[in-house]
Amino acid sequence: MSILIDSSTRLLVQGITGRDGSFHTRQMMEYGTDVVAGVTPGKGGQTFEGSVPIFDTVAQAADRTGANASVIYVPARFAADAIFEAADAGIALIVCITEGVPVGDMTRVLPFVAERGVRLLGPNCPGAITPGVCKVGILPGQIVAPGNIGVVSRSGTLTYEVVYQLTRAGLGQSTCVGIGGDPLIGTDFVDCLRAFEADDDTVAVALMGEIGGTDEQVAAEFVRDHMTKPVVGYIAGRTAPPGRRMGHAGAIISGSEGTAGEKMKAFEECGIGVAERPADFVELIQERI
Amino acid sequence: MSILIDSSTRLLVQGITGRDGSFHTRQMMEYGTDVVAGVTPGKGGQTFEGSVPIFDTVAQAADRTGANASVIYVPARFAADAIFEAADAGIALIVCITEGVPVGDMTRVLPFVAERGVRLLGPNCPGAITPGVCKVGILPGQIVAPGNIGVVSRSGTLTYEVVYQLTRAGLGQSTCVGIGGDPLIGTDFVDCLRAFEADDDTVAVALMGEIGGTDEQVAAEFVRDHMTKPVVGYIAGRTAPPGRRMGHAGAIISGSEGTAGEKMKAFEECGIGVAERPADFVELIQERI
Amino acid sequence: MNIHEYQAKEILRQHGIPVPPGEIARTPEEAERLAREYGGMTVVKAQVHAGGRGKAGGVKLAADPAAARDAAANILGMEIKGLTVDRVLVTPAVEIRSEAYVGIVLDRASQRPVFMVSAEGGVDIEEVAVTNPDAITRFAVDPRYGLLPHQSMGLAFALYDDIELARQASRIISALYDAYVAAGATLAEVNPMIVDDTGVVLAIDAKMNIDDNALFRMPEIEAMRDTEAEDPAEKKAREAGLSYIQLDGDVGCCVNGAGLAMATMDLVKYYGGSPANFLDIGGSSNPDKVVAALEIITADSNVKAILFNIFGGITRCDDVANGIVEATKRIDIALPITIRLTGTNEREAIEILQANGFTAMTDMDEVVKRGVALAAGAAGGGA
Amino acid sequence: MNIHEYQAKEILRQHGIPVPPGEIARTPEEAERLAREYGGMTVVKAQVHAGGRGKAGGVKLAADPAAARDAAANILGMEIKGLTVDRVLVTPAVEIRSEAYVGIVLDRASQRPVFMVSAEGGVDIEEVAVTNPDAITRFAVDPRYGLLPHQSMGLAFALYDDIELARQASRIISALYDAYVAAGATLAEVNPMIVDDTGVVLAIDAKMNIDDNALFRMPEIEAMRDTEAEDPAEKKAREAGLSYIQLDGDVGCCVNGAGLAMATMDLVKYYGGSPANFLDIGGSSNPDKVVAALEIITADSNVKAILFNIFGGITRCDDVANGIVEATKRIDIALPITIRLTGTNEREAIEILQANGFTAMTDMDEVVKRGVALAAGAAGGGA
Repeated sequence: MSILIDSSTRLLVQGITGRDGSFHTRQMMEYGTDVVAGVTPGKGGQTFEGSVPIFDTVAQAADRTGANASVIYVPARFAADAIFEAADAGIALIVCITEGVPVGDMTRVLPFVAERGVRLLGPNCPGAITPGVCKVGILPGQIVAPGNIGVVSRSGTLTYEVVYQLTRAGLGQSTCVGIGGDPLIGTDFVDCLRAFEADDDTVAVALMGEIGGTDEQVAAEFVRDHMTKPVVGYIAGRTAPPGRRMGHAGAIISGSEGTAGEKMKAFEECGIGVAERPADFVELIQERI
Repeated sequence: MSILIDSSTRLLVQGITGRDGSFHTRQMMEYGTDVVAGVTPGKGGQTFEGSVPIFDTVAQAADRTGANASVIYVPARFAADAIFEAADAGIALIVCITEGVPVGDMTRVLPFVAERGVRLLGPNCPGAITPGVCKVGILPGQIVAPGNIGVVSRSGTLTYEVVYQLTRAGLGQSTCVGIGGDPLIGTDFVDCLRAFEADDDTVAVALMGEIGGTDEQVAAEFVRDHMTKPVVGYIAGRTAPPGRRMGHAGAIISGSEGTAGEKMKAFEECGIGVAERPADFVELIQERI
Repeated sequence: MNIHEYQAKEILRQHGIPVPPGEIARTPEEAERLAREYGGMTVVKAQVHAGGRGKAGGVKLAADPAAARDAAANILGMEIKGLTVDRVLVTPAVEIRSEAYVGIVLDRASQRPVFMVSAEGGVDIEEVAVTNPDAITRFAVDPRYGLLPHQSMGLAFALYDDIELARQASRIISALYDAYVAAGATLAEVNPMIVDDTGVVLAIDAKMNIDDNALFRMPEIEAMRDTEAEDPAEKKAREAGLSYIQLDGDVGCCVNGAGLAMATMDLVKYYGGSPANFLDIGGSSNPDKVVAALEIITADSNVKAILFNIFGGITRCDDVANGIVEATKRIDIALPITIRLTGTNEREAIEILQANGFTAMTDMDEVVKRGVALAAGAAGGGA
Repeated sequence: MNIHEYQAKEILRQHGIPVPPGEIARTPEEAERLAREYGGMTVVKAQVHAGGRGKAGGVKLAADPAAARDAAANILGMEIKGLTVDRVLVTPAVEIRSEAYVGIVLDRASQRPVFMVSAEGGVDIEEVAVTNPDAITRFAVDPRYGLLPHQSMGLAFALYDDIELARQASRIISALYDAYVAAGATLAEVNPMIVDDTGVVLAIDAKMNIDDNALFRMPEIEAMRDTEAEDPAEKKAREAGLSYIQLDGDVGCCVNGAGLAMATMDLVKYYGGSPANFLDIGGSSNPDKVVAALEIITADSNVKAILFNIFGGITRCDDVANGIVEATKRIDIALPITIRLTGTNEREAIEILQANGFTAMTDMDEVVKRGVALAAGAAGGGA
């Protein structure tokens, strides 16, 4: 029916009383997400919007409410600890929206979550949305529609652009996932592709990559070797100069590695439909399903 | 036929050119142990006793000689790093003889070896001997005899005493293992009991514990729940005063925990024959096999 | 963030790595004075955020103080890869017996810091990686345990057979890892690490890149930022909380989100145009950011048309619209502006823009086509 | 190794834990002077390696300098659990609003350092563990990651609901972990950690045990060793590389190996005797150690007979035999000695002993029976 999040997702919000946290929690609640708890140290005992209990620690929140997913809106300097805390409390899915987390912190966070079998999405990601069912993060609910196209992307607004075009063309989505633009992230393309391949309600996948690193190449090989469902891909940054960080910490061409050209070549070689423009997704997917 | 070590053991000696290392390497070679390599940084390219090649690093030694076990005789301040190095090089069994390793070092070493599935014996242990086949460590070869009694102990010379008496009474040993007297050790009683239970050539086990900690109680429960072979046990230190460290860093009664009395009670309750004196082992084992 | 060689060396010194002395000169006279203080041969090295300084003539050996002054006079003001040299490092020359490479870099694939060492030092390691990959020994550090002593010793033995040299190199490698972690670096490199004529191992060139996201922990490293070396437009963007990179095209782009910004640039190219910049106004809806963005874009004299591509999510389209109106009131913009807004508060935004004489569209391809055409002079301005 | 409260507090201070001031006085006059310096109420506390100081009268509140002098005069020279008090800590008294317990100890079962915290502070935590175990919150630290911020905060919330108090406590808990690791401790305890009348969280008593094996890394902590407080015989044993603990029996035991030494003591008891000591001469064969061991044993006036139990492995029996012969030449031993030697070079050892008028046996039970009998006066001396 979807990947990562569904109607059984019981969401906890870390940083629920902050500016971003409170805004997006309202949005998620309006969308129908089952927000069961919030965490802000020192505000334990209060409630958010009169209904969501707030706790001092994630352990207390998980213990009292049975939360099984957490979304993190705390400032960058506290984000790594927020992930550690959620993983320590046994939360199975952690979505870190926060941008600007030091990569040194992530080198310690990633083995920690891996040891516990916890799925981390992000950091610096827009989260995930299963249209009509559950929204975790900041993806705008009004542009998505239920359907059977899986969407996975390293970007935020570029994802909105593509999803918007898919929706207008009548191509609804099973789940849309933003994996984040940082060099070190918890869930990568392959994790999402594997999940979409196993998801009964996904028939094709739209993948938006960008310059930097080799995740798209690895994803292409995974598609070639392990996927039966069609995948259409796009790479942002073919006009980006080498050695410069294009906004996302991970979007940087190092030497000759990570260019859009080599990534699109890998797509082609591995049987992924290559979208030259975001607008190409609709036609390329329609041809394949 | 034995546990931990046998005729397929290809031994590497870390600290082979030191005073203790060279002495005991000669003893092990005389006993017939297949010593395939030595490691002393800066002496790579030399040989020990004209036949054993010496390397600068364990990685080189393992790579060139196929060593599958290592014994460590380096000074205490370098011992933890020696264990890390052997585990990093993929050595499957590491025996650390060195006494005086800081427990803080061991809190980092133990997860490191566990992550790699490496078996660590010690530190501060006499090693293991499979009579007539292979000796790794410092247990004196002349007091053991081939047979089918498994011996496991936290002590050194007390083990010699018991093994000596067993041998004189015609009770040969499958393998004798000294797990070491430190509070934090790699291989514990339960690991050895499980191996003896699975070993076709072991018919009974002699276990020598001492005051401090709760390893003997845990071992007793393991015997009750998982062992079919008879076990006879002894606890040293019933006259030891509480709060004082009796030589071994681990031999200390803390509050009311770790007394000889409670350990012997656990033995009795779990069906382990209780030796009042080292000399009792012979009769108690003979009654049970 | 890049820091200069002399700054990287200062960090390495603080971590106990043996580095020859050295000081910065901003004039030939200062260089002469420093060379006199050190005595003997010195090296005068351009301090600039660019590789290939040696090939560009930015590193010179000076036999005496007068030669150091001449070398500095020659190097100061020099342009290396588009950057003007405003300072040189003066350091005593060292007899070099052998050169090695030692570097540590964040590796995305293993998600760990990875050491690379090579006995072939003093050259471009990326070239060695291509021409002679076996000459490089790699090791990924497990950040849970840090760099263990035997691991740094193993790397050192890959460089030197001699135990004394290996021990010195091992200490440098360990200290380099400590410096890398403490500074929040994504790259730390000693190239070359040398053995001098007395058998001492020394770091004689150093490079570090710092993770911008880690700078909040280290004000002393943030203070090393060379704002003089920074492009003024990029500096202004950074201070306004924008992400901006100048390119050499003529279509000024103003987009929310890095991925969409790159996709917009790519689409400009796709439709035959040439993007003047990457500019991400981020997720916030602050009109001041729009004003700053327009100021930066219009300051680039190459720009012939300005193109907005906004997909409202967190960013509210009406805020961006207000920002555009506000900016055109504050600054005099002679360039044509074409605007696409979709998403949150799209309708309000279009009303605001129309009330102020702008036209706006909702399709990305349409706006990019129009922006390219405007820059090419084929259509009138939008304002 | 145990260190005193004032020494532990100094370590905690170095790690940024708020601890009230305090200094050591060895005379009542010094205590009076310190109390005058601090002004107001002071506390005078015996510094001695024993628990239960309060109950024993070793901690006194003093209203003024004269009272501090009287308190010190009272406490100095006092015996607490067999140890003489030779110094007191003088520290300003603090208004206490609430008391908590914070401790970290090496846990053998989890193989990790384990925190224990309880809002019931100022009392014996082992008692709380028995009477009200739910009042204690435990947490095992993963040494690969260290104590993470949320973990210390979680422990702090177990003590205080108030966020300001929790933040202060969290900082103390983090710093206590750092101190524990840096000092190579096996136990570090703040009991009580208090909230004073101004809402400040303070450590007003502290205890640390240091891993002897880690002392080589920290000469500054080794220097804290209170050799005056140490039993002279145990000090001498430590300096000679022996492991010795004095008991109150009359059979002096000299054994190689800790396990065999305990087994020998146990066997003395089994045969109706009473061991005078634990003594492990270790794995070495140095005759000097045997001499030192005999000097220590004979200095204990309770000892009526001396019993050697040596199982040669690394230890060579002939070396021990030589040591016994050597020792009896150097010092005049009036006590009967009975000897058992087995293992490496057993035959040579027995020849050496017989040539010097000793008898020796090879069975452990036999030698212990004889030692017990000798101490009981039922048999003649062995020498």
